[in-house]
Amino acid sequence: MSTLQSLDIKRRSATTAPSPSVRESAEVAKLIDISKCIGCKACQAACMEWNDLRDEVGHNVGVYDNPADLTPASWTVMRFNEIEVGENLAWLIRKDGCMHCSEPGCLKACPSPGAIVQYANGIVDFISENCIGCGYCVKGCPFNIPRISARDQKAYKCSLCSDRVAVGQIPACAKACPTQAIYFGTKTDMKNHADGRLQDLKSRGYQTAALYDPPGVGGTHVMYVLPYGDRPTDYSGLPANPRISPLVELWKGMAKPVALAGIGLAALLGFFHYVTKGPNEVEEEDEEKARAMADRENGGRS
Amino acid sequence: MGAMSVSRRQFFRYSGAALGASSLTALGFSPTPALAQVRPFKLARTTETRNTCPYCSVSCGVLMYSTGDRAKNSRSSIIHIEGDPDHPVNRGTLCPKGAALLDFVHAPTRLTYPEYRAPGAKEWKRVSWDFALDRIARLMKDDRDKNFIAKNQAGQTVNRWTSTGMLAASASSNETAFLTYKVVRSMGMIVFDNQARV
Amino acid sequence: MASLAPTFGRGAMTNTWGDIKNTNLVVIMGGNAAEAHPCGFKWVTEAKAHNAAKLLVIDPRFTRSAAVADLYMPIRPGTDIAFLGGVIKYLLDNDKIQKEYVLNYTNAAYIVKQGYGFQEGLFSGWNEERKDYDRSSWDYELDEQGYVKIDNTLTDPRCVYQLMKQHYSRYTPEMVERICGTPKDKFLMAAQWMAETSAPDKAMTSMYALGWTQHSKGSQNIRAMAMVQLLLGNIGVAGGGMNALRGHSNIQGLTDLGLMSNLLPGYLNLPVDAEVDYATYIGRRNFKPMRPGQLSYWQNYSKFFVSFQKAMYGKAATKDNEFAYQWLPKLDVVYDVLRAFELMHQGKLNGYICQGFNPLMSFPNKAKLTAALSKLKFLVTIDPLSTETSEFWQNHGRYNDVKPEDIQTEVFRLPSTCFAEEEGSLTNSGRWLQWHWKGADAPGEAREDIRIMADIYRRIRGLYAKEGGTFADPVLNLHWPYRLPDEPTAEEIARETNGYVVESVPDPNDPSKMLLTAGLQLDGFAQLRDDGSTACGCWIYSGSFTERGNMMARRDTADPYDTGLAPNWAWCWPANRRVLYNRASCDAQGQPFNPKHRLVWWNGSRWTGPDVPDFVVTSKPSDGMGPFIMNAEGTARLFTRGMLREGPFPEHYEAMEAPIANPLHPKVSANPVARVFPGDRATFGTAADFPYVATTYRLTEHFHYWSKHTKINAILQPQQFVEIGEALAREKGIKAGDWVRVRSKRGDIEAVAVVTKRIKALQVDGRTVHTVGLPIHWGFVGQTRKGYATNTLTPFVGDANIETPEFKAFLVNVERLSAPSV
Amino acid sequence: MKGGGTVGRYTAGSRANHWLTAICLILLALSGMAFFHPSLFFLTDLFGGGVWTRIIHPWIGVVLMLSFLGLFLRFWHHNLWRREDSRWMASINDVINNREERLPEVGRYNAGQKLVFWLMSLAVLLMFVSGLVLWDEYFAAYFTVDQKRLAGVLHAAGAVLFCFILIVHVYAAFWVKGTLRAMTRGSVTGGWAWKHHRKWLREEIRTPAKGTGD
Repeated sequence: MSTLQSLDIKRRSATTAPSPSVRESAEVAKLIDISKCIGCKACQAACMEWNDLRDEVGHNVGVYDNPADLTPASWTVMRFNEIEVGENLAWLIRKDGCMHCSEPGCLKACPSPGAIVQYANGIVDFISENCIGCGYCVKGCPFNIPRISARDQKAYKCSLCSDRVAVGQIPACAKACPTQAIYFGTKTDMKNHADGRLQDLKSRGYQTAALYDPPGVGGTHVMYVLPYGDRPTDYSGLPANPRISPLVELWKGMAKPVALAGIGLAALLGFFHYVTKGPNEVEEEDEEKARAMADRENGGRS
Repeated sequence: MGAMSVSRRQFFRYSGAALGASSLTALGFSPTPALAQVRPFKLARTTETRNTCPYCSVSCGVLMYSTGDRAKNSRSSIIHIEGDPDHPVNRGTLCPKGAALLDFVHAPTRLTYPEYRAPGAKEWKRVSWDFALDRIARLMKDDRDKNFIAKNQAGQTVNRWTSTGMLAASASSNETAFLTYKVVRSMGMIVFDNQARV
Repeated sequence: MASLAPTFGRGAMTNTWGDIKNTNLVVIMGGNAAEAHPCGFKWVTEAKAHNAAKLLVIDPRFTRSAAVADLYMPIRPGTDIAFLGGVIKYLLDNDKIQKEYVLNYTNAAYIVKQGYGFQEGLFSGWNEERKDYDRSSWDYELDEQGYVKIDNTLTDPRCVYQLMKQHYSRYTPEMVERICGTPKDKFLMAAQWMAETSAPDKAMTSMYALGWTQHSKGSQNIRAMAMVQLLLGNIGVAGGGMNALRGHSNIQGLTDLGLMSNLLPGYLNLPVDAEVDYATYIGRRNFKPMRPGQLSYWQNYSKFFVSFQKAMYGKAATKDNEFAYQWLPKLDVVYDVLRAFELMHQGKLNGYICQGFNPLMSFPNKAKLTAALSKLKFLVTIDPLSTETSEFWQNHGRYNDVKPEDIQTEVFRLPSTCFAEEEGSLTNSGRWLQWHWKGADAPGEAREDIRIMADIYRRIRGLYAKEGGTFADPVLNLHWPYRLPDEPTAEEIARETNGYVVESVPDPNDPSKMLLTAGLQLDGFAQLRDDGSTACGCWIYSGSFTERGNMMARRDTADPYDTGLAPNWAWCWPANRRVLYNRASCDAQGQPFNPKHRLVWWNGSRWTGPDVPDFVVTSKPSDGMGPFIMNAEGTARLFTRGMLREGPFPEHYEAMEAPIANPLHPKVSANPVARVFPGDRATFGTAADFPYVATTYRLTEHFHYWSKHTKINAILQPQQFVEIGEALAREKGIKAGDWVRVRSKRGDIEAVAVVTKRIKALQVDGRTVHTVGLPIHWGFVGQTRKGYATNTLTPFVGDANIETPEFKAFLVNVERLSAPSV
Repeated sequence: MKGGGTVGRYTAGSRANHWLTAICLILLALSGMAFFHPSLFFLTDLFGGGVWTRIIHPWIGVVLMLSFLGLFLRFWHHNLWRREDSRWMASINDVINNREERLPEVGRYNAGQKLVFWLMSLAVLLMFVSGLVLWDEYFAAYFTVDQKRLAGVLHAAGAVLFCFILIVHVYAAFWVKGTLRAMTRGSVTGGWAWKHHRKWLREEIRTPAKGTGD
């Protein structure tokens, strides 16, 4: 059953050598069309069911959102926000979960080789057995997605149902969605489909409707059709211009090899100092001078 | 699964040699961790059965996946339910109730044996089917025999039984419904309704 | 459904789920399809995406249907007739009706009897003493041959069209705003959108559910929209119709099969006391056509009835014993669920069986229900899950505060299988009978419902056989042709429901051939006979299991005309017709009004098309047969004669508990004939004590009281809450997440407050009216957090025709709590 | 100065304290470097794998913090900056080129050692605080993600600083022969003291009671 090697890996966390990536595969994408979403949470149910996850039975905290946030056992949640647009009410409902960035911050931050991989089809997957539970992925993610389990201290998030996609099925959430608000296919097809949706929305008066495929993270493999494309943050805090934090870039970027080289250089400097300047040794005459000093100071007491 | 984890462990066998390697490693030698491997498709050898969602009247088609191949010595257990893509109405989709049907099948509050509560009792008592059905049959017959109305005050034949009633299930099959109808009406029961009114 | 049958002839969703994609305008009013029927709602999104359709949502709350609507407007709960009456007036005033359709396919031109009238909230024939109508004046004027007089110019002041115009003249946009609280400009926009579909090639679909039925005038709510749809010419056409979205998976099937106090399978009626013999019974059901050349299909009533009796009693039903007519119980009154619990409450019911039903949570006024159940001698529940009803005697703290020792009811709880563990058919809202298969064995000792019912019957029969007893004949002679009498199979019963030939019938044209051969399955209801040679459990299901096999198990997905009908998937009653009255999609010459979305058409020699014509296939258009073949008129009824108890036209009445008096006629404020038991009058509150309107509803995350047993759904919506608009919340100092108590005259519940912009305060009749939203799904067993039965609050009052309780509009008060009591 | 020609420099307690700190630092460096760069991840095997390394590393940090605190309390007063330290620093070229005779007389610690001491103290504090912010197992809820990101950068920067100091410190001990025994045996030869810490030697001779060092 085991695949002894996988040839569709684009990136692996904490791996400097190239990953096997000779096999070509089309990039996939999940398109979440908010204009069609009725917030029914079928995606949440299907996600839990397929991935064998059961979160705690929580509380109502005064809103429809439940579970109230992503958790290690809730890889996707619907977020509800009521806003007034002119005299009309808009109930903005967004399915939150991993965006499967083309340039994933989690993967960049992860120190454990192969704990996070990006397949050639664009899916960013956590390989939990390699996860060491450090939580760096949480810090790397510009969308605040990964969650660390209190039970096993490992990071969890949406896998885009990589197991289903691998056998030619679509993710559980996309399959369940009653209104095709979640659509799944190649990224090219999804972008084409989104064009049609945007035209329809504009014809219905949503002049600012837009596709959310943020370039700051190289684009994403989960995209949104936003009816109010000019105000993404109204969709329960969808970042307007997400990018990997500059701090993380610094921390996980060039700083590392440079620092490592610096340290190596320092060690090397020491070595060459030693071989050129030689050791700083105490001569017998120094000992004598010391004894002389002792005698002088103590007046021969010792 | 088991086989896979063994082979992954083999990948981890970079063992003592790596421990000894020190500065060389910094120069670019990197150990080989387990390569990426997605979770195996969990339905690979399950048995598929077609059914209809029991909740609302959209009546979405569902596919139920159960363990085992119905061999004599295997007891099937449903492990997954998803939408039937062939179904012309739901086309494979399901709502949050339908997508969670698995938890209905395996709900901890599923009843698994007949129970009886005696008058004034505070708890249930587990009973046999025979006990329950004999007692029910006796209570029904006695009530019918005692309270059956053959004629009304005007002397018209009415043949009705109004002192025992029944509510029929709105999610039971047509076949259950028709059999229930036959049983109930043959006894002249008339306090009889279903969920249609609510 | 009791409003669709009087209007169109059959009580069922006219179109089908997939057909909704063909519409131009979806109106969701009296329902919340996105939340209650998400996968059906898919076809709304398809219509929007691929047919440029618009979605209009009219609801007291901004629902998840509204979240994706093109236009939403609020309405005060319980004022739908005022709104729709306003629409009718708009259509008539602006002449936005589909004239050819209205003239030919409705009774608009029919002349109504002298004596019919309407004044001060009451129709003619009101009897103040009996608090009921004499409905004899609500009928047509007949000519010498017994046919209805008509005026095709629609100018006669006594014609239905003119009477309707006069009746709705009071429903001005200003009056609509005053009653409903819907801003006038929004109302006019809705009316205009609807009016646009009066074009022959445009269709509007009405999707509704319990938001219309759960009122003291629920049937008339639906009637009002049915009239709008008839005026617009939207019945029988692709993308049109009155789409009653039934709640449960087989509520349609159970109704079709007549599992109601007053019904026999296939919408035949149980006889009443006065129908002392078969001749009297059938004599009242001759359904003579009221216009020349009409089919009036109910003329075949005796064939359906006799075949049913043969299915029930087999050889014991003979011509000589009136086909066992006297073995049927006769009705004095309708023993609906409200009456059942009223009788129970009075101590007049000794035993009660709940098969897959949880009345303690489902019916109004939980306190009364508990008191009623406590008076039973025995209660039997048959369910796959533990229900509140089965544990009504158990103390669950404040959630079910009873003393078990005081309750003398014997309770039996029998475990049944769930859908996954049995086979059989379910009838969906679109009248499709779909077969399903067993996937696993039931847990523990749980048994199939069929087996449980068979076993109960067999034991009772055994007792009668052994001991004798009162009127044992029907019990002893019930036809029981199953190979294993204790365990009938679903297939055996399905064959019985379809019907079979009892005695061979020779072909009258060729005696060497057989028209019907004994022992074979029937092909359809056209073969039924009233001489005892055929047996059929439910005539409308005839054709579902024929000699060709189980038609309900068909899985052909082909849809050659892309109509969304999937004609060879499963099987649909009647006769596999997917869109009812589809003849009305064509003009008088038999050509489709909308060539883009064709269902049937006349090809010069016969009716044909992707759907099975709901018509006599050889009836030429020039024959003038009307498309509503079940009605004696052949047309649909704008004016329903005496078929509904409130009157032939829907009139706005306030809910039994309402914040204002009816502005149209304050003296007759509420429905004068609503189902109210005298003892319950004292449990109705007034606006002085209970100033806010409450409405109960489902959430998409849950299904009634079942899904709280499933972990996933419990996670998705774990705890009871109530929804309060921002304005009321400000007034009461309530913040989101606070605990509140909601109180009605009948009790109180506590829950977490969800404060929302989605429920607006409305200006009604010069004052501000707040609405409080009450989701229903919590109880004291299951996986969710414990909660109160919302029906602790609801009033014990029902619709006048179908006795549906008024869950959608009643009065409450709200207060903030610092902490819950438990 | 004892008759054998040695001077006591560190007590047994100080030596133990130093070596505990040193062991912690080495372990922290090894485990930290494992996370610092993928090429060093193999070092996690020294600790029982990645997960164990992640679990152990912060706890070693806690031990280090306490241990270092001991060192700090012992030695901080020897490391106060004096005027001659600045002059010594000015002549760093002579230090590197083994021309000690040109340097001013040095007390117990020279300016380089003092610098190591203070930088070390600073680095330990920085590493401890930033490490705490990164220690999700117990403190995830107390800090924002941006604080954690900053902590990540600081922790990494601190680690690099640590490595530099460590290299200087260790190399100095190796380069200046006779130094190591101060931390192994507790004493140095008189000649070593005369050559490198003449002022201190003088003080030691004058107050022999202190001759065991501290």
